[in-house]
Order: sequence, then C-alpha cells, then structure tokens
Amino acid sequence: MSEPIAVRATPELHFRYAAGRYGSLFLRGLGEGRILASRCARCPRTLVPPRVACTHCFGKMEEIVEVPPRGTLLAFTLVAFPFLDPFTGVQRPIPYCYGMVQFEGTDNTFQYFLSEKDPSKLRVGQRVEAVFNEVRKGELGDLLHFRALE
Amino acid sequence: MNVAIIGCGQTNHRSRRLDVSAPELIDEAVQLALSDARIGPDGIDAIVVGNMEHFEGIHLSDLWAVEGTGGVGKPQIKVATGGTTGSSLAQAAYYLVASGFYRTVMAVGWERLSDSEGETTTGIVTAFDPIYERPTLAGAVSGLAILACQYQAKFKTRAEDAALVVVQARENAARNPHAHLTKPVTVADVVKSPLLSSPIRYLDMCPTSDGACAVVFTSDPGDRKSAWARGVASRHNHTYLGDVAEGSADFKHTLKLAAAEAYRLAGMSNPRKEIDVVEMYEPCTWAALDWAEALGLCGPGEAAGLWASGATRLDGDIPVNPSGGVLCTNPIGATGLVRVAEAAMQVRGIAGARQVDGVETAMATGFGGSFWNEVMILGAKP
Amino acid sequence: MKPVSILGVAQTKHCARRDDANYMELAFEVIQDLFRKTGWSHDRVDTIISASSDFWDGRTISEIAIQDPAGAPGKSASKVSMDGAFALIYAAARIASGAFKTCLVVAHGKASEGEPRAIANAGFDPLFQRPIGIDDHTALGLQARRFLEKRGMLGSVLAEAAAQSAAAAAKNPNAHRRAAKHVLAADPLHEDEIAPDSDGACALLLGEGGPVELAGFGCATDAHQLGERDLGDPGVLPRASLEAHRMAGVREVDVAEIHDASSAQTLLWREGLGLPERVALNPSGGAMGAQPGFATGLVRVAEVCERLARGEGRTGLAHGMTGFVGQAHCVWILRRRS
Amino acid sequence: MNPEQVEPVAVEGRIRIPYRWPAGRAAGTFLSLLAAEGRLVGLRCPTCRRVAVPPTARCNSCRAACEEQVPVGPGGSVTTWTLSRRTSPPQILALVRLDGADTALLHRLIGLKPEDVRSGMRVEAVFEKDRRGSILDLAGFRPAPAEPPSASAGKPAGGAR
Repeated sequence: MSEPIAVRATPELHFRYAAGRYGSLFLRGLGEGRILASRCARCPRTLVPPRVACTHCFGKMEEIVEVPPRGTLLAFTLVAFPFLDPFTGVQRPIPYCYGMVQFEGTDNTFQYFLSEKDPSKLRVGQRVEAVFNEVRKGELGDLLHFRALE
Repeated sequence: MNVAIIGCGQTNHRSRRLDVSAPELIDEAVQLALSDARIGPDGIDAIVVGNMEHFEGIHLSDLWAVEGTGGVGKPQIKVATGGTTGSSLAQAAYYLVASGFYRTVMAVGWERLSDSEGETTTGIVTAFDPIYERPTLAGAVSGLAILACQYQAKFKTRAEDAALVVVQARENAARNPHAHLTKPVTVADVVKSPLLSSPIRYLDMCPTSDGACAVVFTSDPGDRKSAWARGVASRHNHTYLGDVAEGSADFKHTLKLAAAEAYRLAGMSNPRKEIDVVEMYEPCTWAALDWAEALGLCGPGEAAGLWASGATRLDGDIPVNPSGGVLCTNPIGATGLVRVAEAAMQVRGIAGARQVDGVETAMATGFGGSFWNEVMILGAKP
Repeated sequence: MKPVSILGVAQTKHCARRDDANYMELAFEVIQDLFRKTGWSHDRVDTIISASSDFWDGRTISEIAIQDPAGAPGKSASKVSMDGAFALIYAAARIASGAFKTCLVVAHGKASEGEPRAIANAGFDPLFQRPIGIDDHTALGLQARRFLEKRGMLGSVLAEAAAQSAAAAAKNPNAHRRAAKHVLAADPLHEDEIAPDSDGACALLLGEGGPVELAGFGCATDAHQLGERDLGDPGVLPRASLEAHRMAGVREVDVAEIHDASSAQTLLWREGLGLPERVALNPSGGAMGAQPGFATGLVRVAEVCERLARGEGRTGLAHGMTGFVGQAHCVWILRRRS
Repeated sequence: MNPEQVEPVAVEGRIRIPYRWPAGRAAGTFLSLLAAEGRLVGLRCPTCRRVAVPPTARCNSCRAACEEQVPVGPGGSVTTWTLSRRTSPPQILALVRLDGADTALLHRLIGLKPEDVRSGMRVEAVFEKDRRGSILDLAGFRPAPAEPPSASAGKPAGGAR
C-alpha cells in the first residue's frame, strides 16, 4: 500500500454568534457611520468596541459614547501568506494590511483593515481615519478601512 | 506538598505522522514517560490531557485519547488553553499533586497539526472574536507580527538581529533527536525567506508539527532523579486583542508578571544569575527578543545583543532553548509541556547532547491565548 | 482533603436562546450575580477556573471570551475543557494546594449558537463511529433500549421518570421552559425523555469558611467506543461514586442532583450511585430541566449547595458527566458545616 | 444610547476546515483488510485474551500491546439499536457484536424495517463493491437466518474493566 489509510472529511459547522447588547449597539452605530465606545466613569476607561465589562475594574460599563472616527496607528502588518478563511472555507484574498488603531478619546486599540498595501509607507504613530461604505447595513463591513491622514 | 517531575516522554516530532492514529501517537509518549519514571500504568493516579479541538476537528478529544493515555478506569481531566495548553497541563498536574488529591499525575499533551492539512492558521483565526477580529486576523502569525512591529519600532531592531534567534535554535535542535526542524540556517536565509506577515518571514516563525509529550508529576519520587517544581505562576490577559497592550503599552506584560511571581515563589532575587537554563516558548524570533527582556535576562532593547554575544548558546552563561525550542518543534497542545519536559531533563542531567553543564535550576515558559503567559521554575532540590 | 468550601453560587435562568447576551455578557451576568449574593468583588478573587467547549462556542480557546468579565487579566486562570463539575476538581486543587485562597469557577454553554447534533457527532472517533452518523441523541437511544431490555422494563418507565423531572422543573424558576412532545426522537426515547439544549451559565466561589464544604469527589473515565461498554450498566459511575463517598467519609446523602441527559439516565445513574428511595433526586428537575452545555454539572453542584445552605439536609451529592452516555463521570459529596 | 434597549443581533458564521485522520496501526489493519479482502478482523489482547472490534493498539483493560489478528464475523448479533431521524429515510443504528469479538461495533442495519428489528437478532455484514479503506466499506448489516453459533452471542460486551 502506497500511503497509510486515512479518513478525510471537511466538516462545516454553522454558528449564530450573538453580538450581545453592546455589540448590537456598535454594529447599529456603524450602520449610521458612527463609532460607539463604552465608558467606565470610575476608572476611567473608554473602549472600542463597546462591551459590558471594563478592562480595568471588570465592572459594568454604564455609558455609551460616540468617539471621532479618527485615531493613531499603533501597530500594523501586511499579511502575505495564503491560508483558508474559516468563514468561507476558501483562501482569504492576500495581500492585505491591518493595524491596531487607537481612536481619539479611547484607551485601547481596535483591529481593522488599512487601505495602504505597502507597509513601508506606514509608521507607528501615524494619524488615520475610518472610511465607511456608502451603503451600510449595520454590520462590521460598513467600516471599509482606515486611511492615513498624513 | 512538594511536587517533583520523575519522568518525561516525547515523540520524535515531525511534520506529519501518517503511520499512527492520535491515540497511538499519544501512547508513544506515554510509554516513554512511564519507562523514564520507572512505574507501570497502575502507578498513575490521575491523568491531565490536552490538545486543541479545532486543529484536528475532534470535539471532546480527551475521550478518544483514553486509548492512548491509559485513562480507562482513571480520573482524566482535560485542560486546553491554546498555545499554553502544554504548560497549563503541567500546572494542572502540579496543583493536583500539591493539593494532596493525587500522589502521581501524568500530564499528556499532543497535537497532530498535519490533520488539518497545513491549515493550522484557519483554526487559530477562530480563537478570536467572531465578529470583530476574525475578518482581519491571520492566526498567530499576524498576531505576533503586531508585537514584532511594535518591538521593531521601539528599538529599531533589524531583521538580521531577530534572525540570530532561529540560527541558534537550529544549531541546538541538531543535537535533539526529538526536534522537528534540525537543518542549519543562516541570517541570510532568514531575511530572504518568504514574507508571511510583516515583519515576520517564513524562517522567523515556528513550524507546525505532529507530536505528543507526557510528563509524570509526583509527591513521592523515592530515589528517582527528580526535578522539583519551585515556582509555578500564570498571568492572564484581556478578551480582545486590542486591549492586550493597553496601559502597559507592550505585549509582554503578563510574562513579566508571571515571571516575577515565579521568581518570588522560588525565592530568587537575581534570576539572571540563579537560573541555569531557560526553555522559552518562542513562537517567533521577534517574540524571543521581547520575552527575554520580560524574563529579566537583559534590559529593554538589549535582547539582540544578548543573542549576538553568545550568552544564550548552549555554552553561554544563560542558555536559551538547548532543545531548539518552539522555532524548531511545535505540536501546539504538547509544545508548552515539551518546554517543561526539557527543563526537567536539564535539571535531572539526562538531556544527552543538548545537556547544559551543571544545571541546578531551569525555567520553562508557556505562551498562548490573548497574549497570556505561564512560568514554571524547576530545581534539583525541593 | 484540606477544607475547601463554597462561599456562594449563582446561575442564570436557562432557556432555549439568549440572543441578548454574547458569551462575555452571559458570564458577566452570572458573575455579578454571584458577587451580589456573596458581597465579594474581583479584587478578592485570587484565581479563576472556567469550563467551556471550543466546539460548542465555535471558538478555539473558548475561555478568551470570558477573560474580562471573570477578572482574569493579571491573574492566574485556566480552563478545563469538560463539564464544570470536573473543572471544580482543578479549582478545589488550586485552593487545597495552599497557593490560592479563593477561586472563581465559571462555566457556560449556549446551545443556540451552534448545531448541537453535528457538534456531538464530531465528538465520536473519526474512524469508526463518526462516519456512521451517530450523535448524542442516538447514543442515548442505544443506551435507553439496552437499559430497558436488560432489566425487562417497559418504555413507560422512561415517560414516568421524564414526567417526574418535568414536575420538579416546573417549580424551579431557573429551569428551561420548553414544550417537548411525546413523539419518538431516538427510539425508544421520545423528545420529552431527552434533556433540552439550553443556554445558560453557572458560577461559584470557592474558599474557606463558607456554609457548605466540598467533602469528597471521585472521577473516572470509561472506554470510548460505545461497543466496549455495556450501555445498560452504569459503567464507571459506581467507581467515581465510591471514591467520592470514601473521601468524604459519608455513607448516605440527603439530596442528590445528577446530570441525566435522558430519563433512562435518571434511572440508570440513580442505580449506579446506589441512591436509596428516600434520597430526593433532582429536586431542581436535573439536567432534564435544563442542560446548558458544560455548565450542566456545575449547576448540579450549585443546586445541592443552595439546598444544604438552606438547611434542607446535611449532606448532598452532585454529579457531572462528559462524553457520550456517560464516558466520564464526576461525583461530588457536599456537606453543610455545623 | 442604552444597550438594554437595543434589538440584539446575531451574526452568521461558520467554521469549515478540511481534515485527514490517519487510521494508524490498529484501525489501519482493520480498514485495509476490509478494503482489500472484504474480511473483518479484531485484535486480541495477549494478556486478557479479549478481542476488540474496532481494534485498539493497546488493551483498554490491561494496557498490553495487541497485535494478534483474529478473524471475526461476518455474522453477529445486535446488542441494541435505535433510529436516527437526522436522515431521510431514518437509519437504523445498532451495536453489533461480531462472532468471535468481545466488543460490539457501531453500524447501520439495512434491508429491514424498524418494526422488524429485535435486540439479539442475527445479522451479517454487507460489503460495498468499491472499497476505499473506510468503515463505510461496510454497507451495514442485514438480517441473517442462521442460529447463533454459541450461547454467548447476543450478549453485549462486558466492558473494559
């Protein structure tokens, strides 16, 4: 026998991931072209995406605030290798750039696509702004990418 | 209660082990560990097992695995925490013995990354938030590339500096029959290898391996060669990757905290001098630099110099990964346990061609999840 | 074992679908409820052990979702990828080792987000059992038939046991309200004789000096292939039970809560645990009243703890299970401190 | 903006990954003989003499390595059965103890109606013509007229302990 016996299968499991109340609010905000954050007045912390638990005191984040769709790029990468996207089961289109962006007035970073495809044109500390799709549906894809302001 | 490691077994880790089923692969490591510990299957009171279900597509993987672990009729507890799975198994086995619940516990970790036909990244992508993070993330590779980007920006480190880590790792792996990648590489090879996720290139990154590891922990080692657990610590991290570097402004925060706690438990005031060898969980070259600094092996921004000086070599004054480390061998669910096993072998003086002279104290680390870290310090005495 | 006691318990209401809460929010809800009941807060928690399933959550390293609500950042935490009753062993060990004083234990499950039968199928070995198309319900059917035939019982005993569980669940405000029909689901089991797929979470706080202590536990794993076991027997359950009773130095308990995935298991596990008729079994309705994934066994512990704390008996037994038709069992004996 | 008042949404997702599970030595022996020769074997434990089908490389009772091949079947008896309604038409799933084996094999019963199935009934293996090294090279088990060869047939496995 040329190759030892093996059993092959490509199971496909379907999920309905609940966005939760805070996430639902965030996605609705994106649909309106707005970036919403949750705020803990005690700590104080303002975080995107909004969520129920503060990252400092782990208590309830009571307040939802809108933050400007601009921020600072704190890290980035150009993804250049092929791999299967678990959502589609086929190869994710490459190359693409994404980065960690700290929105103005927030304390954490948000991970999302960058419009720039050449990492040599990006730098840590760069100012960026969120670009929204014209047609929006209240989903993450309403946010197209971040583009450099300088 | 004091806890000692008395037996370690690991497979010869390879890119694919098509000749054995998962339980049979596990059995290889289990038999070696039992034989090293000089005990029979009846000498094991409980088993802790772990692997990551989506990498093999097997839910409740502990339940089929009993055919290999020897868990039928015994307590068997599954601990699975991502990259830290192996180190978490070691910690769980430690606490189960230290509590007095069981006298002798075997930790068994395994992964068959070839079962997902090279698509390990696909499984790792699913570790992160399905709505916010999965669309952008490219597995551990891009997650670590974000760390590397920040490290590079902060210290102006060159790709050539980071490459030294894997050059040395491969040299060490050539002395380790269990290592997966043993072919020597040069700095030029590394910086010319294909770009995965900037600044990480193919040779900067750990491989995907098939392999298993088993380690026997006991409170009653008798006259067996033992490595005693002297400092066990773990520090966890946030849910979202975008929060991980918040406040501390770096990705090594939890490793610093875990190491400090482990040093405190082991009663160490100068770990750089008191630790004889480090088995570090370094999934990529850049992380090794960042984390050597977190462990206090050198100051901020000095790690490249540490490697360049030869201090981290087998004959240096702070050898790092005589086994070749994760950069040469990475069966994920076993990887952290291999670090513990290698550290224990160093303390027990049975590491063969990769043995460092006169090891009294060894440290093993584990990395996983959303940048959380675990540390175990082993010593020749309790 | 060194004295480890339960300082407090909390559970969510269990139901078919919690669209309003993602995993983080579900964990937040139950942990905050636990703190409200006990007067504790995150800064007094030393370590965290969670229980959840990567396949159920559709997420590798499923515990990442609950790091923040559990207050894990900066602390030592770990995850047992089994039912919460097993996770409790690790949590108790962390305290009994002397390394930690208090441990937050949290388990969650949301059947509504995934496909429970397809996920269960992926839990059988991929060479012999999975290709046949078996799942948790059909495995329960194989077990129920063998159980009935081995004892020469009629199927009506399954319906009677299910009716008793349903009556108990009707009095439990946290139980999963469902309209299961008496139609065949996995012969000889009817839909109402199989435990529901629920969303829910459970949390408890371990430490020293609480009203109820963990007196003993036992745990054992059986062979994986269904055909290696006699499904009409309780398998390794008596072994786990004996060990728990021995460690606790307890011969008989006053109340018991078990994970019964079918009404056949209600009868079979009762037999395997050697519980006499006088012992109240599953006053909450048991898993037949709500089965929130890996939280199911921890809910049993919480239910027993609450009853003992209220003075309804002095000793109790809680049972958790992982795997199909009882491949792995965990038995806890709890005792009210006098 | 109050999160308590928002209409919650769920996001559709899936996990789709290709897998290849090697059968290894014990299962590989079983599956290759099934594929190549249409015969069924178990592995016998050298210590406790138990014959396991499906075979395991190591005995679940005494941990001895199992290598001795023992022919089993093609006849056997049903120890228990159920109906899986996930498929249309429903399939009869059963545990079948093959003659010569001490454990039972999970498979499908074919060629009969659910109302005709009885625990303890005699069945025989039906092989696919085109076999590829899978447990599905066995199409299933169909009713067999023959009487049980020994009094022990029809009893389920005694468990692993």
